[in-house]
Amino acid sequence: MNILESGHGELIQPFDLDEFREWNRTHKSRKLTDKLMTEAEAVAKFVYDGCYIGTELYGTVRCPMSLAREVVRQGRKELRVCGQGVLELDLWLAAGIVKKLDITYIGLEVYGTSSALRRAVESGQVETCVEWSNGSISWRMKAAAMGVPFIPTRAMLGTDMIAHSAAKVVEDPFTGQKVALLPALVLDVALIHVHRADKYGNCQIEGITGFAAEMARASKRLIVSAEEIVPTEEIRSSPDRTIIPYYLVDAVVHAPFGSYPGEMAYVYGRDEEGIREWVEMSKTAEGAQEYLDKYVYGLSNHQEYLAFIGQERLDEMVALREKRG
Amino acid sequence: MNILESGHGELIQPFDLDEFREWNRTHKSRKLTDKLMTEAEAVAKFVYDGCYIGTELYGTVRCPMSLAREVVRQGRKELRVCGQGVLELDLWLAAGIVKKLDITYIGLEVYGTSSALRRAVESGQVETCVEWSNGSISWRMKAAAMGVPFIPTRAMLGTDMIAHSAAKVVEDPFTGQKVALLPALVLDVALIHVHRADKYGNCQIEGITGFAAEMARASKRLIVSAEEIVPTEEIRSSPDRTIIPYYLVDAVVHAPFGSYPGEMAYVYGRDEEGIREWVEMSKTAEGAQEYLDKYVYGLSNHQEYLAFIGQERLDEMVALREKRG
Amino acid sequence: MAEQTYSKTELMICVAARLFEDSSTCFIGTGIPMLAAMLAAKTTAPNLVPVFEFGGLGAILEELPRAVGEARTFHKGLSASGICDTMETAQRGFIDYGFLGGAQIDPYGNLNSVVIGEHDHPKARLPGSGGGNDVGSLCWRTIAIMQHDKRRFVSKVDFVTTPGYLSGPGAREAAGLPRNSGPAYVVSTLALMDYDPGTCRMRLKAVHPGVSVDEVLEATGFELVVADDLSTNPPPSAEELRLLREEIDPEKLYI
Amino acid sequence: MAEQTYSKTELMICVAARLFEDSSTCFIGTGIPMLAAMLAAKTTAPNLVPVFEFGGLGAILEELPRAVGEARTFHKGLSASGICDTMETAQRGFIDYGFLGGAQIDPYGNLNSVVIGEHDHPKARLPGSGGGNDVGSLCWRTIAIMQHDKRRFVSKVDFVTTPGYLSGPGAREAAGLPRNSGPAYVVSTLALMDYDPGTCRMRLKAVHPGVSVDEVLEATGFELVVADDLSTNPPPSAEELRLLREEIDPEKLYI
Repeated sequence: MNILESGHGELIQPFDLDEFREWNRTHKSRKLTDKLMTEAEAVAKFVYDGCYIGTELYGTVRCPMSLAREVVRQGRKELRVCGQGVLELDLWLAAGIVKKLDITYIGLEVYGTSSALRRAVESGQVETCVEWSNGSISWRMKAAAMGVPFIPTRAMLGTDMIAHSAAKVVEDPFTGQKVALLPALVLDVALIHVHRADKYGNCQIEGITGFAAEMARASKRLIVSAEEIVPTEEIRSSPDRTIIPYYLVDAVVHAPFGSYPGEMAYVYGRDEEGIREWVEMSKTAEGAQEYLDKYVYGLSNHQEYLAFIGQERLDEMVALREKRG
Repeated sequence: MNILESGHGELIQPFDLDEFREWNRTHKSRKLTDKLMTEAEAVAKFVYDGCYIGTELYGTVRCPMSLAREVVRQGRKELRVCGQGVLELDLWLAAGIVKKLDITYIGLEVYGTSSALRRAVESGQVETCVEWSNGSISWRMKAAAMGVPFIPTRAMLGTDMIAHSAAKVVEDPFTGQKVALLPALVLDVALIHVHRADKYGNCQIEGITGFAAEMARASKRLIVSAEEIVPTEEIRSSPDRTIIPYYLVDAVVHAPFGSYPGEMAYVYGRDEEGIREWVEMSKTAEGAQEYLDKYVYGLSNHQEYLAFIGQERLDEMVALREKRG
Repeated sequence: MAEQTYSKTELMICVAARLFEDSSTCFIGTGIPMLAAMLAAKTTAPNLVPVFEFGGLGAILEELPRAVGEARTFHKGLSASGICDTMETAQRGFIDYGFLGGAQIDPYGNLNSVVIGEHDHPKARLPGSGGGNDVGSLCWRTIAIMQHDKRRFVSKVDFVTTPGYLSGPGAREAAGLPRNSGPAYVVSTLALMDYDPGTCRMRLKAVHPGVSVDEVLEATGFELVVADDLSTNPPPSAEELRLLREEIDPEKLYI
Repeated sequence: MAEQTYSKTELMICVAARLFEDSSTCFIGTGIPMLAAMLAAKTTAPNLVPVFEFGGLGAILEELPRAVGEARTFHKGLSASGICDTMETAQRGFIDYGFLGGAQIDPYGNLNSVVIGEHDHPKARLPGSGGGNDVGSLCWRTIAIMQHDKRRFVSKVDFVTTPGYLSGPGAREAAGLPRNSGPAYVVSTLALMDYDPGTCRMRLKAVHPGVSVDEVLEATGFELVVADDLSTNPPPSAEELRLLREEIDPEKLYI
């Protein structure tokens, strides 16, 4: 199996499977213990300067916005970050707390490119951008979730993506076929927002699961926020709905409207006006700072944030939700 | 990435990813078409002599017994078969229709080893046994399901399993770690029994999913049998319960008690007496033949089989079922 | 029938919508592809199977989705899984078409959405591949939607993010990309392009109503072959416009 | 208290049950491990997390499961997924213990469940690895349950199906198997064995009541080291027997 090409992008987060196994043996209790805490407690306890961190799904869909804001509020810095993002990673970029990026897509979707990303990268504030596709970064987490050092793919090939990633191109030893090998990605911390969880961390998600299953299994620390905290009996009555089992979880945060101004399938729709406010204000560094002052630094927690948004507006979002069936 | 060891077991079913892609492009319609048919029609249409075939989950749990019996009834032969089995593969071995085995486990679990397997292998009737673990065979299907030529694992290493399989041991090019590479497995035909399906083949399963998702995605032809046929609206109201989407499916067979004498979670328990009858009779070739005459050749279809078992006994199995919650 | 006025965007949506093959699986990205898919489903491709990268498949598009993972992408869907399942479905050859965008495209259909300038010291940092590279690598055929001007239609893109035909015939296969896959069309603000099967180079297939061939060539930063059977794209029909304006985007988010 | 009679099987189950560590994750196979797990959960390991290879995790074991995939393996469980997820959970280091069986075991705890004789022309074809190889490779520690006689305790197994310590210290790591993993105990019909940490060879740790050391050595086809602190396994307690007979296996399927 010859190595035909090696990407020269930095492997921002090197990995060691046996070290990951040891971590999972010694740091992840198999016991059912109450992990309920606030955003502030969870971030203080598990998110640290320089850590390699990621969020799921992305910043307008089932996104851990209350946790993302708390990371900014607590002044965590020099984060190494993976993935795609609309609002949450954009906030972090605007707050100047991102040092390195395993980037797939950071933009505002229908509202265009991200000014915060441009400023952060073009100024050199973000030191490194290593390029991956959405599929590739998910497969990198899947490799870690499987407990193997790499996963092959037929994406990435033939383009400049390989060179600016940390992937390698090899010949498949069975057929001679060229494939890209994606190195496993183990995050230091993952933030995932779900529909419901019990206090131990058993989680259920409605609708698409994005890459929640993979990211949860690929992280050393996992902070889950949930729209609803349910009794464990509810989990036990439908064990086939458990996407994230408790032993993967370090903190469970009760965060109703945790994805706002993004959406939560079947629970609330997204707030176009709220999103456009960020789109407009983030066009300049000053505007972005003003937004952060208004919605993050100026409010001490998620409860204050929701009070500031106001129940009336939240109710409107509930009215906008997709209904089942 | 050096190849350190190559198994000398036969790659019973060689694979070609581009050929599999072409197959999926040209033989699997994206259109919603009615695929309802009987066991007899499905087996006549899609199972052929010499094909590489597999069943899920295994012979006492959510197993496609009505399809497995029909394969015997129609006299299919020289099958190349993968996987583990209790009743279903044992029936095939006893009927003398298996030529090659990618074997993981064939036995009677608590009731001991399989006499049918011993006779078939020790007599040379089964020409080849290539050895895999339950994990490995599932990962081989998962590789095909992912559309990649292989998957690494840390199982199989250091044992005689590697040598008698078609796996290879390589050095991971990222860390130097030794891993086994398992070649993708694409089945010609898969048989899977599910709780419910619509007429197009969208399938839902209750409880554990075994390797249904992987096998369904790793097969050129997929025959699904279902306890219940439901309207597509029911699928559309819970798309997150779809384990097997319709475009993977070639035939949908309505088979209530399709897993009997095995069990179906939440629907019916297994028939210990029915299983013990096979355990006893299969101890000799003559007994096995008698069983086949009684339960397979002597009955023309699944409806006759159920009538022969009798509603009273089936009702007893329903009473034995695991209840939710 | 009186002639109707329509916007460039409406025309692009209509031209793109007409490319959808009925009963095909299509990766749909945010924006114009979503509108085009809805229009196609309501006109020529009633059995279209929309696929969204984060897990939605077979949704009934009653309302316009605004993001690739939101609830409308699996509204009354046939399956709601995750991104790995979806991308692997493409990798196995089950996704027929994919829609793509980018800041730059070259004659072979290669797209750039990573940087303008040098990667490590860019003039402009763009959003990144997103699912683009996966879609361009793994779907059978792709359709790019582009603003048509010389800064975007360039002889060489600054960064090959999403593979088109790479350097030409046989290059995709040589790189390990799936056999017989590759770009099919480009829908721009000026015209519809396809690719010459012999050279794999982009070819002008049909101009938009009121656009001359010279205008297109002028706005293209490389030599654009003109197809022998060059035609003009029919303007949006009254029914297409009605569907777009009344049923698909009544809030005028895009049109 | 009057002395109670008990069967060899009941004793094995009790000796195995006492090895369960509370609040640990354990792979449970069909048969004696299931009974032992239930007994442990009702006595010394109330927070035991049973894991079954085809997807059940955290079930409440109210009734004895009869097969590794049946509904009782996820009865009121915390998760019901599939075999890949379960085996990958083990591969990531989340499964503490696994129970194993086989037709033969060697001094390093390697197990054979494939063939007696030559692989391609076997004297006896055995069932195959099943999940055995995965459990022995990927769990942190394993516990084997064996009939104790010379045909089963052999110096060299005919086919290494499930890795023990392979050829001795360092061999697992050299083969690529996970660091610091390997066999912990063997529970046989005669005794409890562990492994010498220096040599990785099997060691007699405690004989069953009424069994002499010589009997054990005589029934072992290789030199069995005797631990300095050799002891005798306590017989089943009245409560253990009551639980086994009344609550765990009232139908006497196994005992």
